[in-house]
Amino acid sequence: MSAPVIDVSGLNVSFRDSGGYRRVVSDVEFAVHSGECLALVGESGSGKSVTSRSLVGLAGDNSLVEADRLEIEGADVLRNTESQWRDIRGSRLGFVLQDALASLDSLRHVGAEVAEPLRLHTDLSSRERDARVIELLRDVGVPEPELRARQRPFELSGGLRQRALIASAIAAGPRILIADEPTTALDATIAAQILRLLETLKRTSGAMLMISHDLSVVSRIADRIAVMKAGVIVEQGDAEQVLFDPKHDYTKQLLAAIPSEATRGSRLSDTSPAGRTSSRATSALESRASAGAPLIEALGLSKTYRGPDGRERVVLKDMSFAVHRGETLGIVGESGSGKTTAARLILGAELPSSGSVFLGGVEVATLSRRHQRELRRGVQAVHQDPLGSFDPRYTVRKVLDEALRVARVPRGSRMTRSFELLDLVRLLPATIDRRPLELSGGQRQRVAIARALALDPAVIIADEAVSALDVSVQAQILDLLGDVQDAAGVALLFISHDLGVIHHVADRVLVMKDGSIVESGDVEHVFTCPSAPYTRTLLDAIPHIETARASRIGASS
Amino acid sequence: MTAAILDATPAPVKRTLRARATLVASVIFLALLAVCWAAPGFVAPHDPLAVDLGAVLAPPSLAHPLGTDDAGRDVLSRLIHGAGASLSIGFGATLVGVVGGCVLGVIAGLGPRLLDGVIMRAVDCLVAIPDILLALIVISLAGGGTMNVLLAVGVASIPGYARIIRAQTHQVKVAPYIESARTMGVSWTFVAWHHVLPNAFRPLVPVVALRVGGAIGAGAGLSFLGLGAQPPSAEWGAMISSGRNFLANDPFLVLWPALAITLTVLAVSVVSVALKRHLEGRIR
Amino acid sequence: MSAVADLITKRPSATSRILKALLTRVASGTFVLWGAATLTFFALHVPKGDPAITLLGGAEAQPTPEVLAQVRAEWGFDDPIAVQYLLYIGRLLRGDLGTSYQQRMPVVDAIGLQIGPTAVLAFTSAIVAVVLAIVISLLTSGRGRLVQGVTSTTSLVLASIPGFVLGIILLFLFAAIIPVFPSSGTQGLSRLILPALTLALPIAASLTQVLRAELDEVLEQPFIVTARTRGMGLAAVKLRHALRHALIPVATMTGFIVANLLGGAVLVETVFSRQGIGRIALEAVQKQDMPLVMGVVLLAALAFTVINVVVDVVYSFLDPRLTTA
Amino acid sequence: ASGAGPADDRDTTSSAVAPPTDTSQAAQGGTLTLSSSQDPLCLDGHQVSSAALQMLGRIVYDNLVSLDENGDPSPWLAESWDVSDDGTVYTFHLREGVTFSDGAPLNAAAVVANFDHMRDPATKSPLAAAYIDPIASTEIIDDLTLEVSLEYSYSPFLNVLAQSWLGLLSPEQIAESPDETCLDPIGSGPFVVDAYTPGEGVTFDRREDYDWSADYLNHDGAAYIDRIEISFVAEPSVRFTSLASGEFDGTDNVAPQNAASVKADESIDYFNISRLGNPQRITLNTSRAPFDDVDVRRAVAEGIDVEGIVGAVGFGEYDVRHAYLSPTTQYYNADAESEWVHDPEHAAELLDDAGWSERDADGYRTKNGERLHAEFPIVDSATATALNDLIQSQFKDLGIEVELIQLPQAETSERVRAGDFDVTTGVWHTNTPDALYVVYSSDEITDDARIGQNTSRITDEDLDQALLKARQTTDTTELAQLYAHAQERLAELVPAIPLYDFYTPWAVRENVHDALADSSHGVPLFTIAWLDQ
Ligand SMILES: Nc1ncnc2c1ncn2[C@@H]1O[C@H](COP(=O)(O)OP(=O)(O)OP(=O)(O)O)[C@@H](O)[C@H]1O
Ligand SMILES: Nc1ncnc2c1ncn2[C@@H]1O[C@H](COP(=O)(O)OP(=O)(O)OP(=O)(O)O)[C@@H](O)[C@H]1O
Ligand SMILES: [Mg+2]
Ligand SMILES: [Mg+2]
Repeated sequence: MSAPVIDVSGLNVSFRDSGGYRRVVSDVEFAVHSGECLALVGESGSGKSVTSRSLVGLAGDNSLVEADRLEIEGADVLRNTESQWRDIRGSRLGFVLQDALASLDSLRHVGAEVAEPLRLHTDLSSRERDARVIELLRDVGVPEPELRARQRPFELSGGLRQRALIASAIAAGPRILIADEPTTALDATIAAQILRLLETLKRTSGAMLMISHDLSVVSRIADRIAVMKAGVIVEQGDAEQVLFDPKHDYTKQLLAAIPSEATRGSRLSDTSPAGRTSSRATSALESRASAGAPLIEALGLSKTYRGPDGRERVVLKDMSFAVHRGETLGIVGESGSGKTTAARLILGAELPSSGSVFLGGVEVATLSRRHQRELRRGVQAVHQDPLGSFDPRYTVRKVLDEALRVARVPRGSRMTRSFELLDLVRLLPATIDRRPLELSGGQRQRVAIARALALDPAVIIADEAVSALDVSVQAQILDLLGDVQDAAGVALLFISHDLGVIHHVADRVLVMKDGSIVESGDVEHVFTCPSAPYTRTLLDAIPHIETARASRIGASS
Repeated sequence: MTAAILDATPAPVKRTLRARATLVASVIFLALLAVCWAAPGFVAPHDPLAVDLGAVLAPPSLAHPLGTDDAGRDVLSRLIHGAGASLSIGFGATLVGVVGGCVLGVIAGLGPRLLDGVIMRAVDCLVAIPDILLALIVISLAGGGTMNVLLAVGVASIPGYARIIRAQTHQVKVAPYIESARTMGVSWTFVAWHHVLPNAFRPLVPVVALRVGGAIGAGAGLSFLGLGAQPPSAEWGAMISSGRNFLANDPFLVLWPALAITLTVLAVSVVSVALKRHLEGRIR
Repeated sequence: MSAVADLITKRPSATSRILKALLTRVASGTFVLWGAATLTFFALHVPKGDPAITLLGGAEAQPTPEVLAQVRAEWGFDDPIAVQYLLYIGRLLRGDLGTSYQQRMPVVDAIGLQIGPTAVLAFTSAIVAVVLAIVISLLTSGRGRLVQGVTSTTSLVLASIPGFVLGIILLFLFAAIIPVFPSSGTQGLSRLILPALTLALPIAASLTQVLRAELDEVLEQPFIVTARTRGMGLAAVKLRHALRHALIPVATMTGFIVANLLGGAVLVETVFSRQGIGRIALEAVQKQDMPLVMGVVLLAALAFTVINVVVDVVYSFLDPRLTTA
Repeated sequence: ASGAGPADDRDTTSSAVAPPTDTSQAAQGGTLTLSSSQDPLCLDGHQVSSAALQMLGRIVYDNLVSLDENGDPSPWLAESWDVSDDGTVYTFHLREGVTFSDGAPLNAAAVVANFDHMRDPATKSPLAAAYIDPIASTEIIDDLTLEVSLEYSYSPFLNVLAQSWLGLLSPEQIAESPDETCLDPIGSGPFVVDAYTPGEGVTFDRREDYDWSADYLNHDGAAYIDRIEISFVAEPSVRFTSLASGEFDGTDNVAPQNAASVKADESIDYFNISRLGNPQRITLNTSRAPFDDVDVRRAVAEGIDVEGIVGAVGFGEYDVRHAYLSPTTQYYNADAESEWVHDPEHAAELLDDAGWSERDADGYRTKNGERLHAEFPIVDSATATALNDLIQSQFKDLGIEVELIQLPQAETSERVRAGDFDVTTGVWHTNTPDALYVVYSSDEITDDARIGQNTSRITDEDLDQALLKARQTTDTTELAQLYAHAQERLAELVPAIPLYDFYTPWAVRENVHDALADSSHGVPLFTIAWLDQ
């Protein structure tokens, strides 16, 4: 094997804090050889980005980087001066930053951004640069590159932006490409395209270091995988071995936490079930629905928005569905397909342009305001962004108290009930006096669930409730929702763009595209033999470790 | 225009010991001023109005640590008594502005669209007139004097406050936590009172604090123009104004009150910046 | 890829949209002017004694009865306020702002005589303030703590000194103790320096505070780091990428700057015995020269409105998202 | 430092500087730069009452009459005049060959046009019209002879004609472009307006063919100085520093606190002229309580420390004056002044006797439970002086509460005119003893029809008689008697408490020679001034 192009050992990175130095990367060692792709995986905050940024000398102003060895293409870069770094960056090392959507200067033309490394590292004339930019954009699969080059980032979709970013990273022909979470911010279908692009690049260019929190994503292109946890590489080896024969417990946990078809009905995390059955009052909604009517029924829902330019845009077209007691209905569809809009119509946060919402068989619009509120209390929501859904001034106690007040729980017993709810969502009682800002993402989502449960809902609408979370935390929340459903018998309307998640939780599924339902039915049926072509595209885009193995074996044999 | 000044705080620098010392010094200074405000007679060595025709423009001495002014009055005592006027104007005017601005801003922000339009158009018209002209007009109507300066500065700041508060109310009104409270079934009045208003006001606290300094400066400016404090009462701006005639004879007649104003505004700024950091540290 | 298709839909021609926006601004600007005029008119015409006497009331005045009668008739002081208002608006529509009581010339001329020096002063100060703020922010952002500490302390102090106090201190230092600059008057560059600095420094300080904070924040943005991963130096990144982003929020401070310049002019012109709108405004208010006060108010409102329209244009130039989105 | 002016010798009662006898050294040319405290906002003396016009008017305009260095009327554009025995008809014989700077000749018609312009209501004259109000008719006898008939004998007539505000404008300008007289007036004076920017300054160029300066100046031909540049600088301290630094050749209205430094400066000549007319005074409103009681007024007059006040506000530059006419004015009566006493104890007795014998918790006197309270409306201004505060403090020592009410200038004047005040300060400068009539005759009390200067609202038969008679007689001995009596009567009535002579000190640098104090106003006169070349 040739000498590694990236050779790191004993890498320590610390950040200066108020107190002193806080180490976030410890004794990391890895090497990337020409022609291979090393994937760095691990949950959020484990130090992946910091490690990769140390390789270009941009770990941060307040950072302290130490290493036994830090070599790029055989040259020691540890004690590089700023101007030496400038020579390396962009020309020998291309870097695609984690935040793809914000990594292009929104005020400049895309072309100018892509051309920047050319301007800095080559002596092409501006005409030549323009030509090269178009070429690069075409290479990374940007359609109509001449037009795109003259647009600004916000006029481009996320996928196009990611491509432009990659084009800019490889513009000056670096032999090494580092891509930090290149697919995270993207739709499944778009993400799949980007992965394919990276695969081609891996074949054509030199070495690649890819970073992701998602093992299934990297399974497709990584030759070797290093798993990081809390700043330390806990396991490193051939992709095959790490994926299918993980040695370290943490790797096993990570693999188990990926929700998918295979995990249906099983627990994703190693937490024990929150088995306590809460004494739940029957909501107004449920007592109404006792006649056998569905808890929620949407009939011909449409929603039109008037854009700022005055044009009307139909974002939801004639949507009908029903949610029954105790079941989980999943809604999937790419971004902007109207999923959230549907949820907001059900919740009454928005009035439908046409069509009607029935709760427990009663058309809500026909009721008085007070009765509407009464009935709606049976439908509660858990949103993607739990932080935004709490009044920033409120402590957990006040958050729950408000909900319990709405639920008419007498003042005296609210305290006890609050602690019960916290226990139910597996939060420590001490959490009650913290503010949302002082909680982690997973904890916040639990508070949101507890708040929803405080109102004894018959239905919980979870709109991308787990999308912002780490796989492992996501696993815990999914488990929790399952437990709650078992214990309290609530129905779930589960909205997600992640088919794996839907496959894991849902009984029935609706597939949406451009505001309409393109397919619906039993989740097994829809996901195994999809009838709509769009569903098939969606399914194809899901990264599967199993398929990866198949293709890898196919390729290697 | 005002929303921008709200953010006029320097980049968060780690709170160093020095920064804390500045804060402590500022708080102590303001506390001293507050004492001067509450009980000037207790602190001041002399009656600020006691004219001594025999000691006009006397240099500093044991009896008069900062000397005397052109009517033979003790400058230090006048400075001490002047604190009250300056602080009353600063805080009073801000209060007038905030209360007026809140009433208008909240009505516009939460009220019906039509009312919103009417109020905001009127506010637009007022915003277009520079504060000082507005204050001058108020004073030309009401006459001089501390109280009227307070009113003038306060009234002149109402349109600005009304704008920020309305904007803030609008912003909070569409916050996800408002929608989530609404969908939970919390009544609109409860939401308005318990969520919208407090959250709309909260980020304004440091801004308002910062504006107190501006109001002190504005009040002093009006007094400087001779439109402010009622003579012979001591007020810093008025002291600068009359001291200015003696800039060539005795520059300290101007420099002392100038220093007093500057230090006060500075202390207010330091405290409000600290307040802002503190609040931001807790909430986003 | 429907989402992508959405984003690329044809948009109406940019110029027609800008034109439309501009027209709306002009219309609302006109409304603001009318509103400001009306509000001040009624505020100033609260009955307070005999305006005829006010008008003739110099300290040494001793007008004869004929003169008083003439003045009352000529100015319509005996008409009901509503009639006076309608007449005023009517004249306003014809571009006639009336005649100054004190200056005995058309308000338009009186203002015309004074506007030059104030405009020069305000313009110079604005440029100085903005340039100072940009240069200092660029030099100090992302720097060591000492540099940041010194600049933020200085800017805090400067932003805290009321303008007239700063003016008097500068006047005392430079005109009396170290007489480098002439201390009064309007003509010539040397007489502009101190007043312009007096106006500019506090504004520059406030701007610096905002701009520095913005720059520091922008410098943390992923696209800046990305630019640096391409091999761009810090200085180049600040200039080519960060500055424009940081200037966008600063543009919203224009109102604050304009108000400060106009308000500051009253004090600065008084301190430095400079000719200008601020001075005559103050004098007009003190002598209850209504037509002149109204004229100055209208001028200020006009300046404010026009500058805001200009800023809107600059703004959409700085931030193309506003015009295209 | 001063050599030329009488400021060295403050006992002098001359209001003017006598013209030099030897002018052989006078050099032609140069530009004189001045700072001036006040901008009249309009250079047409007929249209304004601003004091700034006193100096500016002398530069552009000529008058019919001048006062000589002794204060007596002497020829200027009128070579001579005859007065009828009853004092009601004045016949003026005009100088020949005088032209305005637009070429219009000075003749009887031109003077008539000027009188008409002053009196035309459209001119809105706040001052000049009132000064010549007694004119009943004018008659042009021939080109250079004018007969003016008065409604009654009006002794101050010639003095008044010498005042700057009554300078003569070109009749052509009056007829053709009356709108331009403010910014670009055309007179017949030694200089012509080059450019005037209100608020900023005014420049004048020498008129080469000028040859008709006032007789008492003993000067033939044009002025020596080529150009005068005046900047308006309101700040006294700025005027002082810029004079000291040599930025300007001269300034008017030197503030008393700077006088010592100015005098100490070898390179500056300082002039402090006691002006004609009434001294600076505290006026008491005699038309309402508490100062409707003459004993209360007398108590104040005897009780307050005038010396102390004047010393503090004047920094030793002002002379205390206990008289109702300044000593430089004709018919000043020194006897009336000598009887003035400062006796706080007697003052207290007077107040006790007047019923203000009780004291309240704050130490103020009361009568029937009511506090001895006085309202003092003052002007809010950026250059406040200590005078008001000192007055308040002195009254307080007597047990009288003075409430300072700060108002915009216009409103303060309005209240004073309307009699809605108790205490005010004031001064009336005019170049005749008729100042007493203007300020203390009951005819001069403001009413709906007119504005008068009798702010104390004193109404006294005896006084009115004396002042009116004095107006209507031309007999000098009778005049002396009448004015002496009036001054004595005023000392009894105490409608006001005189403080000090009215000064407007000015200063020029030593390169400026023969800048005289104007004989009517005491302000600098540059007609024969010259600069070191
Ligand atoms: N500039 C910085 N200053 C202080 N701490 C930092 C800085 N950058 C990163 N950290 C800390 O270093 C740790 C590792 O961060 P890093 O960004 O490498 O995580 P990551 O593995 O990339 O996570 P993610 O998947 O969320 O991107 C975190 O605890 C983070 O808070
Ligand atoms: N208040 C609104 N005004 C105008 N357009 C809106 C509004 N809310 C949503 N839309 C538009 O409606 C469409 C559907 O939005 P919606 O949020 O329902 O999509 P989604 O399926 O939830 O997407 P995502 O997965 O990104 O959350 C989008 O194109 C969105 O831009
Ligand atoms: Mg990362
Ligand atoms: Mg959504």
